[in-house]
Amino acid sequence: MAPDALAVLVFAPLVAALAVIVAPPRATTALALAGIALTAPALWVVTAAVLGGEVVEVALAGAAPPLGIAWRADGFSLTMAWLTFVVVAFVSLHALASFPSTSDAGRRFWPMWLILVASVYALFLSADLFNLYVTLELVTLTAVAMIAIGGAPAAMRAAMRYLLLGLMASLFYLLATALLYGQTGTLDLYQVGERLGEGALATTALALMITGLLVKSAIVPLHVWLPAAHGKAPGPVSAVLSALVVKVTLYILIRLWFWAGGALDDGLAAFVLGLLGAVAIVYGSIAAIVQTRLKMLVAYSTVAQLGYVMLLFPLASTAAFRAVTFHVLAHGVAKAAMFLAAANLLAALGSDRLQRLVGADQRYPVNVLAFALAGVSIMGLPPSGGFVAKWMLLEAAWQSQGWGWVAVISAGSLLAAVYVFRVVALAYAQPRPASSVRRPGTTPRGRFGATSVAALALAVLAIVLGIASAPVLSLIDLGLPPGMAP
Amino acid sequence: MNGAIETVGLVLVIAGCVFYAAGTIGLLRFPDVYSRLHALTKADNQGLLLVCLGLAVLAGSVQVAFLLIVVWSVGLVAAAVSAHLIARHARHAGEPHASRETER
Amino acid sequence: MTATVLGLAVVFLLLNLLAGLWRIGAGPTAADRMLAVLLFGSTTVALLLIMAQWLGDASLRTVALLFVVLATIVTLAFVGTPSDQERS
Amino acid sequence: MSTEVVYVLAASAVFGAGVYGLIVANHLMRKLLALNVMSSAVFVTMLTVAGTTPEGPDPVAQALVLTGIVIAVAATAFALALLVRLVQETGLVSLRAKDDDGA
Amino acid sequence: MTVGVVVDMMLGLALVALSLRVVTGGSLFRDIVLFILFGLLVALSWARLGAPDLALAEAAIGAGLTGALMLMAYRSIGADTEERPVRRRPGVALVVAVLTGSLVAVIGLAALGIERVPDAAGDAVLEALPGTGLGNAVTGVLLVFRGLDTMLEMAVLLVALLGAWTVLGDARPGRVHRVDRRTPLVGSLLTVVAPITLLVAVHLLLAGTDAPGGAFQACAVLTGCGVLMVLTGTLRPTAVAGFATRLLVVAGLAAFVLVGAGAGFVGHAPMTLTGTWAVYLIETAMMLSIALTMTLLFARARGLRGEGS
Repeated sequence: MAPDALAVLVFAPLVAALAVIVAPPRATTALALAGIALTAPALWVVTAAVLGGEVVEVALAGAAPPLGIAWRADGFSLTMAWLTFVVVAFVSLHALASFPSTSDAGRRFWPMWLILVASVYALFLSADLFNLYVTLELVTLTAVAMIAIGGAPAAMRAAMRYLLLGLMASLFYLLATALLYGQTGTLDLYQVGERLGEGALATTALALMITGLLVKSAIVPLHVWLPAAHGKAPGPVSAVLSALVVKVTLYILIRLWFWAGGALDDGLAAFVLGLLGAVAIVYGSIAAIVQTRLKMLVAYSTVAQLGYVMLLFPLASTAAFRAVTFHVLAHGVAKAAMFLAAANLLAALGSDRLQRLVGADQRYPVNVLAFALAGVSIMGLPPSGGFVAKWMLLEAAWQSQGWGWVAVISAGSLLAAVYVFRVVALAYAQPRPASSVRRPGTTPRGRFGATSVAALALAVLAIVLGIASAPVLSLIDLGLPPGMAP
Repeated sequence: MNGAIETVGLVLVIAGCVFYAAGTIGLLRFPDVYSRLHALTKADNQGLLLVCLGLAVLAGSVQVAFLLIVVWSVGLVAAAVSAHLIARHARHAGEPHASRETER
Repeated sequence: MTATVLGLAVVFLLLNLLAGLWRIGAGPTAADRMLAVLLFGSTTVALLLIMAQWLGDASLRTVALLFVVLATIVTLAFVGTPSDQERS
Repeated sequence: MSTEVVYVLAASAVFGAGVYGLIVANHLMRKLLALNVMSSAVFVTMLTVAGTTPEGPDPVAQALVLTGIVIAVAATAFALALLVRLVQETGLVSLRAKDDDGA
Repeated sequence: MTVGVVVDMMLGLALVALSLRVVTGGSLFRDIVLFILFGLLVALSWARLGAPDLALAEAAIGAGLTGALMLMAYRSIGADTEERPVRRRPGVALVVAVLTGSLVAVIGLAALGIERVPDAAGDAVLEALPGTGLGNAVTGVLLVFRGLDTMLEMAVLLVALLGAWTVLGDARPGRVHRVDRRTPLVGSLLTVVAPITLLVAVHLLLAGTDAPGGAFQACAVLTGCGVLMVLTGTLRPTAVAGFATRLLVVAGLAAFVLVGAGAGFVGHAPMTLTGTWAVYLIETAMMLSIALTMTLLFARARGLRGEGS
């Protein structure tokens, strides 16, 4: 039962994508929603099995590794799969309005969207180095194509830069895969971990692989592609890029490090990765503070928030793992909400210059509220999911007496407060009489449509995640790396 | 006997290589694009024919010989068309003939 | 003996092919460069055929067949390239 | 010196050349050429380090390379389409110019 | 040192020299041509390494198709965008060169130290192959043991096409600079080459299950045929993807999905191919999809229609 459910996760969106391409446009909405909705019961089935204490595993085509590829779902991959489902479901709701299936843009959007969903699920299930490469390429190409969907030159330049760096990163990853296969004779991540001894080869291969993954995860200083790509993409695409696409490579990185990376298990490499994270937090936050455009601000905020994930490597404790995984969830939901709200405001105001936001709450209260709620989580204020994550991370850093990390985490929250409050304060500011006159050409759209509901729902979820964190954490506890006790 | 056949095959292959070398020398040394084209295409096709013949003798199998003939004849068509198109292209682009310039 | 001669033929044809590189570098016209590609094409076919005999790998003959079928396409893709800007 | 050693060394040099070109080149199409050169190097490395079985090179490595070649050409084709459109829209063939900040 | 190693060293040196030239050179057109030659040398290297499957794919797809795509794109963006010599600070290039040089040394040294393990996946494949009914280990890996990779690879190809359609925007399909057909040679070429390519494609497809060949190579030949017909104007690009085109484009992935997911319903693990019929179905569908997708990518078109229709 549960192994078949894994197949549904990948095949349902994929079949929907194919059907959408072939079928007439009027069937698109139903097919797409069906493809995404079908993954929910499948996720329930797998979750039930995992909560029952088993790791759901299936050898595809009956060929167990090293002969073939295995899908494997533990608490960690399942947490990520749930994040995928939640974000995708709500962003799809937004996309129904912003990419109507009968429009030109909609016809291009939906097949790629569904393939992206299928490939992200496939990535979280896969434990095979080469299969991960293929899914990564699929995710990258789809993401790039979707950034360019609007057709604006700026978006296409951003897409091009992302594509070039993404392809380069993939090749680094693939070269490392080649070396690891030569050395160990297997591509299965866990078997590689068992067979790979220490030595120059292991260090080289893992270093290459990590470099590639860091580029794709936009960790400072390899982040140059991210702000433009996320800032210039259409709203739903930005949301899913920040919430999911940059996380998939971090997921692989964590898997690699804690499940297969015995060879790199020394303090220096971990410290360097943590240091990159710390730099990312500070740099990204400051860059976000000085932005003049809302979506670019949100994009730089992503650069900063990704930094927290990197702190896992030096801390390397159960507490840190739980905290970081929870942070990925909380940030994913909150950032999706933020990007959707920002996109709605951009569509309504005709520009996302921050000055134009003055008094926005009176005309677009739902979207401003969504942005503010999501901001609460990004800043890490109670009772949000972001608060729980950052509190746990602080505790983890405190326990291991990493005072430097403690300082960075606290500073990051303060800086986040600055850029979030900057936006919120503008939006709630009393407009001067002159500027309250609606400018010609701005539409009242997004007042309380599906687009606003999607943003608000995700934002509320980001808060609820903090209140109801216990069940999520118990799921995370079932996916702890080997050697970490709950 | 066997040795004699092998020798014949090898000689044919070597002769083919010599034609190839002639074609390359033509490509490198001839003064304009048309004469280079002429030298290269002709010599290389002859070379391919000799190589194919030699290899057919060496392989001593009808199947292989048939395949080699197919390869050569398709190669002939392809080379003819390619050379023709390149020459037309060069002509449309107005590439000069070296000979006419020297005549003047 | 046969193997050695065939191997030497491969070396010879490879040298031949590398000599053609000079024409690509020197040009002067785009047509000249495509000529060098023609040289590479026909020489590679011969190389593959000889290697099939030399290494005893019959499937290399299929490669040669495929190669010769596809060789024209690159030329066709080239024809029409604005050649006048191509003098270097 | 064996065959494998020669190709491993050549492939790593080619990979380095590709990385160099990708970073230093200006023209987007040359960057794509560099990427393709890099991928060829990765494929050669993949096959040579995987070693051989009694029936020729490791079949898994061969299959991976075949898959990789198709993925590489697909990515290149898409990148070229994007490049052509980009040039049509902006007239620029490189990304060096200052990012336009238009909404 | 044997003759073989001499050949290897020549090929290796030429590969390095060509790659350096390609990434640093001055004339883009020349370097695209050099890149095609680089691909040819890689194909010869595969032949030397005993991998004719790869030689086929590399010559057809790696060198031929990629090179043709590059040449077409080069023509589309026009020669007026020819790269201007950049006034680059030589220091930067030097630093990058030193860094990549050390990268090369590290990778090379690491790769040289690799010793093949006795129980690699490749050995497992050779052991398990007789159970599949296939004669060719590579086909076995691609379709049976690692079918998921191949399925997702088809998805990559589909996304590349969808992405190309996206960036094509509402613009008319790319004007393919066609060859003038009035020249009689091209017409006769078509009458000769088109049937031959079809024959070769079918031959490769059928031979693939036990000898080198198979879907990828067959599709390369078919793609060549399609590209040829686009170039000579027999097929013309259109701005609309008709139903048949869309159906054919997804056919390869769809066949994989149907067989792979269908296996779950009849009690097998997902992605199990339940018979030789499945192999042929998937290979045929893949061949048609890949060939059409590549031709469309080449023509930068949403659809194709025959001449005159």
